[in-house]
Amino acid sequence: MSFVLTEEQRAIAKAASDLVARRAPVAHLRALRDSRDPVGFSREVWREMASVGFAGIGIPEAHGGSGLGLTELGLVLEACGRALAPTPLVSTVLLGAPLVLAAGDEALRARELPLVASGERVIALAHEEGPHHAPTRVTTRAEPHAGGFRLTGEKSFVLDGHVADAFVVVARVAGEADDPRGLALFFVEASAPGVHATRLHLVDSRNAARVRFDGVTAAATLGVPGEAFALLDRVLDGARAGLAAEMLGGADEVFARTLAYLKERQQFGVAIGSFQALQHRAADLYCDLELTRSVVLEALRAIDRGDPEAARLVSAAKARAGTTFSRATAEAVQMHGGVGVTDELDIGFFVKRARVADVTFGDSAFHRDRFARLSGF
Amino acid sequence: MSFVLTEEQRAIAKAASDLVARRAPVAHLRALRDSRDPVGFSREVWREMASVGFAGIGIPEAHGGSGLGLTELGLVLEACGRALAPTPLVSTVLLGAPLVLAAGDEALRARELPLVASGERVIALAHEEGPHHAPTRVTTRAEPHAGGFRLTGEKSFVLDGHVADAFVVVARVAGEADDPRGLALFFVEASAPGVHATRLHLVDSRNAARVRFDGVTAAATLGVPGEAFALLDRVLDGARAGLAAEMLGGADEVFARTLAYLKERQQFGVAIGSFQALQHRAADLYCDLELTRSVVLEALRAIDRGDPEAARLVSAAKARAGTTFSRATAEAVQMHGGVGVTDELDIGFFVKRARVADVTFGDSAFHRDRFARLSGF
Amino acid sequence: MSALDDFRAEARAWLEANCPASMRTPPSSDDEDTWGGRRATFFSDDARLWFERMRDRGWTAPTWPRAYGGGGLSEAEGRVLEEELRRLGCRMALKSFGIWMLGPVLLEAGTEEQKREHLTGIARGELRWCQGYSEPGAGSDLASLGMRAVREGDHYVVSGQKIWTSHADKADWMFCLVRTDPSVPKRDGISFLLVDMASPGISVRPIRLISGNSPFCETFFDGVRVPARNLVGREGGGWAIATSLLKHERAMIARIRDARAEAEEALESIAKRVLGEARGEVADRVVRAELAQLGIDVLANKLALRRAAEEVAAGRPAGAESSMFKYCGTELGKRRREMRVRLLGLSGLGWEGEGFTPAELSATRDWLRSRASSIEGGSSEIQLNILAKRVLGLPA
Amino acid sequence: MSALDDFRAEARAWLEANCPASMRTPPSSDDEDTWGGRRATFFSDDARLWFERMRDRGWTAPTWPRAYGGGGLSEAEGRVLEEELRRLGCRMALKSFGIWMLGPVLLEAGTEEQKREHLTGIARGELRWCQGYSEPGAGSDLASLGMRAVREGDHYVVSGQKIWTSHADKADWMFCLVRTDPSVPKRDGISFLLVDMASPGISVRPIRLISGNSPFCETFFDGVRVPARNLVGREGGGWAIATSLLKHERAMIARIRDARAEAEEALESIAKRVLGEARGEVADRVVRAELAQLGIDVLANKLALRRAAEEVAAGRPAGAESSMFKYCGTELGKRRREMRVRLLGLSGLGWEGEGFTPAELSATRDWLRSRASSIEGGSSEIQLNILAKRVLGLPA
Repeated sequence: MSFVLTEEQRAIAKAASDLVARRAPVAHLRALRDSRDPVGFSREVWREMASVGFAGIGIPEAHGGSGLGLTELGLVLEACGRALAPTPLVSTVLLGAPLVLAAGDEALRARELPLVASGERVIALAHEEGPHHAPTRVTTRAEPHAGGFRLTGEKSFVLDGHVADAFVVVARVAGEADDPRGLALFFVEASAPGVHATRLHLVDSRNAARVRFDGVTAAATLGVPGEAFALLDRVLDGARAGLAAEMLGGADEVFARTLAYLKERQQFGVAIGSFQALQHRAADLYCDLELTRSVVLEALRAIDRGDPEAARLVSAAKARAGTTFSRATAEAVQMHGGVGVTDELDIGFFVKRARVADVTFGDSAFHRDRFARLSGF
Repeated sequence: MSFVLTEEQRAIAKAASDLVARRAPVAHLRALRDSRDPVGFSREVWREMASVGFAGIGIPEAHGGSGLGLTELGLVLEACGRALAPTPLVSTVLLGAPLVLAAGDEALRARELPLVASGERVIALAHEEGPHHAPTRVTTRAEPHAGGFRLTGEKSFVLDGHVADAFVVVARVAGEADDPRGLALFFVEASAPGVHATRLHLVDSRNAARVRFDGVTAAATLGVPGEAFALLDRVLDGARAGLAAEMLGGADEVFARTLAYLKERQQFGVAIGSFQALQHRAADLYCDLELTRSVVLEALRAIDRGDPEAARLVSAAKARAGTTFSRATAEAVQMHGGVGVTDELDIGFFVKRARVADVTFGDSAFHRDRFARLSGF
Repeated sequence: MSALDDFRAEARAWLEANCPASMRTPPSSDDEDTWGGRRATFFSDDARLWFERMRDRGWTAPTWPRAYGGGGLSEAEGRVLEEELRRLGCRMALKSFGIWMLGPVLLEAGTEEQKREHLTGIARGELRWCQGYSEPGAGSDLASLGMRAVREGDHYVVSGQKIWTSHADKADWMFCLVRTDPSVPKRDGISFLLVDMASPGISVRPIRLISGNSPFCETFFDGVRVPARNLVGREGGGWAIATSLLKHERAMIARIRDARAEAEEALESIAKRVLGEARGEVADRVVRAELAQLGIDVLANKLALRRAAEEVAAGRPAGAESSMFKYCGTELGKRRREMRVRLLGLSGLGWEGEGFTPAELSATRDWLRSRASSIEGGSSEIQLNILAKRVLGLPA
Repeated sequence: MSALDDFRAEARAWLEANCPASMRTPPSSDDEDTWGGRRATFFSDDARLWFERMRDRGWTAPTWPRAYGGGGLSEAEGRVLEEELRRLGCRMALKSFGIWMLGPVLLEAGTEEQKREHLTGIARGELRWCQGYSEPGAGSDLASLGMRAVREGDHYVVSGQKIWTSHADKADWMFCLVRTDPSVPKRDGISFLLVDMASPGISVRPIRLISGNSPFCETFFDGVRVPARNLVGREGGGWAIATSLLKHERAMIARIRDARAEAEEALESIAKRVLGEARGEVADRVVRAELAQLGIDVLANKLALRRAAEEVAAGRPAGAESSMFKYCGTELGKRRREMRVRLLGLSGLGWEGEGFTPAELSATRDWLRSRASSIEGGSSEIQLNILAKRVLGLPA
């Protein structure tokens, strides 16, 4: 009965949505945007989330975490998605920490993971180099140097890159761009000489940066150099599924707001929700959402149970989350009419987040292609 | 003012639709189907159409035709499309005759074209070999023999193939399948030894056959052997545009029937055409039809004026005609409800014709691809 | 080991031992189905054997009481049995509108006498039933039906017409909706009646569909006398019975179509065969992307069905979601059938005769037949209306 | 050579000689437009020169009578001039709601006094006008507008609020709809009024859109006194004027968007640049197929527009088809903008600042801005309603 939440899971979902409603509703993101906040999220809110255990999901209890799975993290992400709450959950909890956990040595894990779990540390993944997600398209070079490695290259899209305390950097020790062999992972302190991060101001007001590595000495090597791709893709799948859960939350919320508006807004003497053309579009969108919800939830669970089908389910989930979220926001704008395109209403924030989230870790087209490949056609 | 019909064109359109309404309404096709008519169209009706000049459009007056253009033929095809009237217009007037006219010697033209114009002769094009339209995918071989050529191969889809008096056969004198070079056109009498035609019973109850050529001696060679592709593709474009006009007529008619039903059928105490969800779908389909009509008409005119953009317009027209006709029939079925799927109503005939017509001479996907190529991307 | 595990082991062993090998493959056409009835026919000896063994164990209607010919299983045991049947790929031993639709209604709303008279015959496949709901003037607006039943002493006299009656030409009995009172609001004047198809005054005409012959019929009633004891529920109480029954019908439509689909060649393999392969992938990238989207949507729909089933099993009340599955399932089915003929190109245009394989001809017929799926059992538009109002709470 | 050919030659020669080179390229942003008015600004000296030359020839309003500052051209000459302007790629010398929307209304329904008072100033770009139609409670249901105008002697006193007033913050005058009689059916109590924006009691607040700053404003009226001679048509006769004017607006929206699109890099070339090329074709076949579909639809829409224009020119009455073009044009525009950001991927996510080119930042803003296009000027739903009822004749 994997789809039915346990007592514990229900408690986590409720705690997450209560905390988000209290500390990080959409107005929170709006305020950060309007004040041009240099950090881009609230460290205070993040510490509070950490204090109830959200930053430590996926981190073993021995390292200060809760040892829970992606299914539980998905509930937190869904709640954040409803409010578009900006946090380092994706950059750090879905990417940085799992990579350190899976491939760092004991000393690194013992030092970094408790700091992540307590909300004190942001560890970003520096991976993407082009305008489209291409996991193996890496030209950043890692050259042997003084018993370790020196990294040179530029990363185009690093989530939380300008506020990260450290990076996991994907670089190439061998092969040409697009070769899955020859990739390696390195741990790099943000303060290391030669690290240059430039903040990007994205349409969704969330954090991303362009990061250049100019002959930067890596603090540690994660795993076996040249053989990093399998691990990287597995961790990316967790992030894709987690992001899909966030997107599901966003789609759900923007649909709920649209339904409320359809019931409340009067035109021609009746609520506009009584117009059949809008009813049918809303009902069809409801079905779309329910199907997407089912495949997102299953993808998270499949990863948790180590299902060999997990990657295929993740691509199905990310592809559908992309189209459903985008469609839900398009209908939200159109059904809200004029006010829907004003900045005063929150709808636009969802429109923008849907776009960025679709592109992040592979858009719907990328994942349709990957789904086909993993399905053997 | 090329979109506005001239006096003469209006007269042709009216004559065509009167004749079709009188002699070949949908009931005519139904009767041919139910009686398992061995010919598949009415020779009598065809002679009557020829007597008012429809079989001779495109044939010079010197050869018994009217010398009119594709724009005029499009009007006749559109009228036939409305009634799904089965005639040799596509096989013979759009394909066989233009090929003879363009590449036959004077003797052949003088013998064949007057017979076509008088409705006495069916000349089919034997071209397609596979399950999808692929103009250069020809493996039928033509080997020099006694000063002429001997043809060997099988054609998968020859319109009017089982009732044709003669064939224009596409065969290869050089090169491999898919090479546009090396193709040649031959004139073959249906009675020639080694010609084996097997009628295919298609879903739309229209004529097609599989035709095998077993070392058949060609009666004549059309044009320069090995260099036939440019001519073939040009004539195919005429057929594609003409077929698109037929499809436009079909889409128009099935939409008109649907509108009438929406106004007449009562459910829940009102005409179902008053339901807004159906209204919006109908209005959107109306726009779809109007756009398709515009591009189909322009494609016909572009061919007539020798516009270098003609091929691109033809592909745009055929692609849109395919999707619009298919969509118009799908909505027709759904909006008619239960009766729409009964054989008793005519709607099903349109559904079936839409499918076959889409596949004929390249489906929408084929023409999207061709449009992109011709547009330089 | 729990009692349920015991039951599972026992059921599995029995099925392994008793289901003939040929009954463990999906049927390749509707002709292979077993429907029972007075004029029962069997596609093969295995089909008869499989039917008789299941019938004798009461597993044609597993959760019905033994007293009425059922298997006496609990709901939980019934689910286990279904799982084991699916695991082994067993065909349905008996298809029956009586078991799927009428039985649950009689168990709920029938009198003891009605149950005794009808249920055993249904469960044992001795009588075949059909459903008389739709009328020419009452399609989506079912409640406006007009077939009259006038009480005369201890009989009703029924006159009028039904349409879309599946297998009416082969059925022994019909359960149907009739208008017993035209003077009250339309939903209040409807009654639920059981009619012996052998009664004088009934005539049946099969309906030809755009896909060819069909199981559907028009049924005409001309002064047909029906004993009053064949009224189920109270006079005028038919509408509530009808709507509860429609839910069973929606679920059934989804289930039956799925079984047929399993026998078909996968779209991906058709695509590779017809359009070619490149490095093990469908060579046409555009078609491949469409197949991927379809595959993802089919997967999502399957997971949504499973999620709903798990939630119901966990105690959440089943709601109007059957409308969602009816809608999504039939629309997906149409897409799949459309895609199949598109992939086949010229080979997907055959109607009959030489030049096409049986699978190709089925592709054409199935494609056309699928067009009716979003109309029958409540059109897509009706399902969207239900979702908008009952699930989303949008105003009328 | 006909008189029209003479005119064409003459117009062409004049334009060649008088349109500055920089005015023959499409504008790359809205900031480059010339709008005139008391506080007129010009993007460049060429823009001012071009405006002044066209104004002095009366070609800012070519078909208006010379007496009112127009060019005195016939309809046929006007079309020729438009063709020649398009051939040369000339920018609009003066953008003006006064010319596009108010002028035609005044010419039709204005008094001689009103024409003399306003038309010349409009044609010469001396006064800039804005349109006060929508209100917060009256969007798609425009006729339910509530801004009150109460007659007091030879003035109306106007109170209420307008929204979506383009350039209200820069306009000198507003033409607007007001409710003069709340006691009659809603369409009968509406009047059409001209208001000097300098009148005491008017305040304006710009609206920020999801795409950033916008020309739209909210306009508040608090006891604004408007001379009664500024009523156009009769009191209560505003609705007919309003609907005739809406047609001009729909046509205008389509025209303006088109000009902007010409300055953008073609989608096909973005696709090749970002996704790579193979044998001169877009390497990603799936994207390529989508681009082809979009290209075909844009072409079909363009041909449909041309066909409609030719039919009108041939004497067929212009009908509700403007709704079709408004609907199709804006939906196509949205698809094109969506496709552009999709092609750009991460580069299509920029809002401001470093890391993005100006073209990339425009792509984001244009994409967001395009979302409003299917709402403003009558939403897509309203256009579909109009088509269903007026063109298809479906029942209400």
